[in-house]
Amino acid sequence: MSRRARLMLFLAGGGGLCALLLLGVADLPPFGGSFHPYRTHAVAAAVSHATSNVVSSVNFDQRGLDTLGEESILLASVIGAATLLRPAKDETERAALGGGRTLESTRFLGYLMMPVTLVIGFDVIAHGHVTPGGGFQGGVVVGTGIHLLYVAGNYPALQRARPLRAFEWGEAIGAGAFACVGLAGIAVAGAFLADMIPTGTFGQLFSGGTVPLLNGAVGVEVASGTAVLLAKFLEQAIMIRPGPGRGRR
Amino acid sequence: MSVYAYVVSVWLLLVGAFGIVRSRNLIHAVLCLSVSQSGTYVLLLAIGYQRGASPPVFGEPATKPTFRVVDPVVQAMTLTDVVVSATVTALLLALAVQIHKRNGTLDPDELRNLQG
Amino acid sequence: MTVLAAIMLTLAGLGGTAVVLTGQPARQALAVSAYGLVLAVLFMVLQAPDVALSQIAVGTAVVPLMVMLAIRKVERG
Amino acid sequence: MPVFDTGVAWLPPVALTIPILLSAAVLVGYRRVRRPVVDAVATAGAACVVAVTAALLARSSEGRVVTWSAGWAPSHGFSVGIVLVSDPVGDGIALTAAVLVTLALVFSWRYVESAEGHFHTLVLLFLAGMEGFALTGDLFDMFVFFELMGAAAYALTGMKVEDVGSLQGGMNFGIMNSLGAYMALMGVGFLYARTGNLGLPQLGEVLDHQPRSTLVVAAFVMLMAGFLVKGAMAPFHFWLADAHAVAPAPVCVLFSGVMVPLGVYAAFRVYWVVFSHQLAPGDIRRTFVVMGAVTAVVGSVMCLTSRNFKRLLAYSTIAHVGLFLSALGYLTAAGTAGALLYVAGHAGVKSALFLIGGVMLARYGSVDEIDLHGRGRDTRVMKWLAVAGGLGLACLPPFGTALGKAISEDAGVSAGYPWAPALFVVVSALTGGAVLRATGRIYFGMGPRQEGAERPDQTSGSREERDTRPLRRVPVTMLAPIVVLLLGSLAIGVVPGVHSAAQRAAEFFVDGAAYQRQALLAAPAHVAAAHLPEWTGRGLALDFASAALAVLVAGVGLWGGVLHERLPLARLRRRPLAALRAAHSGHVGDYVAWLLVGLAVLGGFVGLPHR
Repeated sequence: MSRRARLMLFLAGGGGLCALLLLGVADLPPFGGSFHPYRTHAVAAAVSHATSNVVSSVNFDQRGLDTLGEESILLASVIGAATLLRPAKDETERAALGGGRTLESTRFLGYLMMPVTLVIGFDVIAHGHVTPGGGFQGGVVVGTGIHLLYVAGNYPALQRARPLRAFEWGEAIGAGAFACVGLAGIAVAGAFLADMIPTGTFGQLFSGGTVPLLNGAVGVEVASGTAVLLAKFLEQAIMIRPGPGRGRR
Repeated sequence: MSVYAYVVSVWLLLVGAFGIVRSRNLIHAVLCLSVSQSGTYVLLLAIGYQRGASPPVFGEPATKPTFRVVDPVVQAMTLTDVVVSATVTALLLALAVQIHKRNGTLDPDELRNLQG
Repeated sequence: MTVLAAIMLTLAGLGGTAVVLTGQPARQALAVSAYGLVLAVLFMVLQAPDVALSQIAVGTAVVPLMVMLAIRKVERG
Repeated sequence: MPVFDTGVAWLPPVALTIPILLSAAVLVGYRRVRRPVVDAVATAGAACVVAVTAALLARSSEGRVVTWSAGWAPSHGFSVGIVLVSDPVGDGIALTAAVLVTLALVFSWRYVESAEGHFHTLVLLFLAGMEGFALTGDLFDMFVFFELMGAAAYALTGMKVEDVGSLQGGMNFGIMNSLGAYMALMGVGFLYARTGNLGLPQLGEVLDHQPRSTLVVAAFVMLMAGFLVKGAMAPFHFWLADAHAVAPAPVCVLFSGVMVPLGVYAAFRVYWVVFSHQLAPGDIRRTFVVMGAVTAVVGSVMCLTSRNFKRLLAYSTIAHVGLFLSALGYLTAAGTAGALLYVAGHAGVKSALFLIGGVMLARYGSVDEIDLHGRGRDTRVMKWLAVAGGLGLACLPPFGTALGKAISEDAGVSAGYPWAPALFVVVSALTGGAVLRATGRIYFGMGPRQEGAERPDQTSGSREERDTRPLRRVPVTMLAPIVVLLLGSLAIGVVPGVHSAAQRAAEFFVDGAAYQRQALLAAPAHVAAAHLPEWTGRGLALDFASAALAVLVAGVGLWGGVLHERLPLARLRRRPLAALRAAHSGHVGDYVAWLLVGLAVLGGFVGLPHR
């Protein structure tokens, strides 16, 4: 199809769909209104299980199954991307060059920022059930923070600080732990992913029953997954070149 | 104003699709896909918004729970959605990198491996 | 509050359009990052700090980083 | 308030957790153990899921099994949790998925060699996605598991990173499915805003008591975008041929056998439970019957004109999905029962054929019918298995496909579509005939040898990367799954009781109100008695007719070259054919444009009469 024909086809279809959607959204409850039946029940449920971040309560307790699926998506995507970014049969990995070309100030910034970022990340994970944030947000920060070593220009140090296999395990163990807590719920409380341990006091660090556990599992998985993902893209951009020889499998 | 947020979300969905249709670069197409998806974030959060309500997080130490908070359920859904977006984008970018390696181009108009 | 929401919604609409209209690969990572930031602010305005946090982490850092690396790989081989 | 559930309510979550747990285990261990151990663990895991879903199916045929995840059963008429509702149709699909994954993994023992542990991880996560999608009764949960299937599937499609087609196929698949999924999520948002609920039974209950509105029409159309892109309805089907033709053969088995039918399943599941009171049945019937017929015709024509064996099979999947869509679209229990039997029979036959294609690629390094002329003559078993597969696809009794087709035809006639039998016969004859033609050429050396002049506008499959080292002989682990699949398809037509079970399952499926009552109020299920006859004289006659026609089609394809050039008819139809083929361009921008056109048309069909 020519570009022009494609565009015309798009405009015809898009116009029709747009009309339907606009007619549809005109029927939606007005923006900012107070019709939120699920909200009321979800807040009550979160309070009853002493989880002061209601979003975390929905994510890990009330609708924990969604999050199990979500973590599986993450696992599948990271493993999928890692598989796709493996060196092909006709490519070789060349050794990475260390340092040398980075500005001293940038390097200093990288070294300084990394521990700070990691601490922030862990804090966001640990308080996920009481304050905004959680395993996902903190995990991404941690997984990205490790890569500040690259900003610091120290790729070899990054490779040492980032044992890829360990991260692959971390990812698998995080996902597996989530699933295991779910199964334990069946054994202990008769329902999958049931909140089966004492819920603690509302608003304290130790509260929310299984929520912090699942939150932690997600944190481990996401941090490892992000690290693997960025590592694979870095590897492609820096190390893998077309060339003779056998690729690493 | 009462439907403006929804109209923006519809706009984002369609403009992203438009971007894919006229894209000359698959990396760009993948980003357009994520723009389409951001329409769903805007829609979901707009649905859950309530004027004058506070975030559904009571903090540490906790403030007194109230029902006058914005809808936490759509926020949980959007969180899942953000994760999905990031991971699918990563996957598709990986595919794009490999496609470029094998074809020397990312222009869909020039990729001719799957016709008929 | 409503005015702020309206402004951020408009910015989000424009930002998404900008990403779509950015043709040159070199600018795409930047456009995505900026758009991610606009969305994060919008989410704050809509009282969704959890979502805003993950949007900042993902939308302004990880995804643009991956895009940058992918583009670098594609351009330099 | 977790309550101790007696009975089998724990089975559905376990069915979807086993593969997740095992995929994690494979990922941790695969570098430390030898390959056969990984194979054994993954296959055993899938076999466990077979056992769990079979147990579930045995239970749910007496009444739906309702599970409230995390124990959040409704209190004061509202639940904040996710409900899993497994009825015989959902369980049947879950079981089919588990069986196909098990067989695909057995086939892969000696087949897939690159990306070792990662392949198993991805296949298991794919299985988890299918189980979750089939068993859940929650709309947002459906979106999550839809995406899980997707993420694993895109990666599996593009796994052969040396193959240009495979990468582009994965990309097209990924963009189309994701876009469809995001549109579906918008539909979920619309319904949530309207009702404040996400569970299917709750949504249905609320909507049943609300006046009709355009918002609900828009929500329905957006949901269909997700489900019917996956279900490959024309004009959303383009990605399918790209992805199926290039993915490793065992993965194609899962795509064609169960993932695509799952999309159709979801479309009708939400229709029956959520929308059946809001949308006029007449409009829905017309929409699906027409679109199904168009899909079936497009698929079978493209199938007939393909020379790439795997792409040919992919197009035949599109054609058959069109038939399933029509049969379900009659909106009767009989049509649904016919579709169920047809889907099950088709899963066996089509999967076997894809595996035969995989063996072909492994042995000869090509799947191009013209290229491989006579190459398979020395095989002793494989050629007859291919013939059996072709005849099964053409609905030769007593294959399950034939039984499903006969019942669907009758249902079509009683729903007021006297042309339905003609459509079913022609489509199954064309697709079966195409397979028989390719089989005749490749395995029996029939027809004149053509010099392999490749046309630029066609994907021949002669350059596809192998999945494995060239094989000298076919190992038993590759042969056995093919035989089992074909026997399974036969069993569906032959074993007494399957037919009446399908009818009962269909009665459950089309009773949305009972679904709501049983999920929300724990009302006992009403099990309907089977009343449709099994094999009828007319059904058998039409089945034999389609099989005979298929042989004729194959014969014309093999020897009719001369005839083909002389007939004025052939010249007449060349131009539309070229246009149809040009539409299947492999260009993702085209596909997105078609998606929007399709949705606009769908919106017109469903929404206009209603306004």
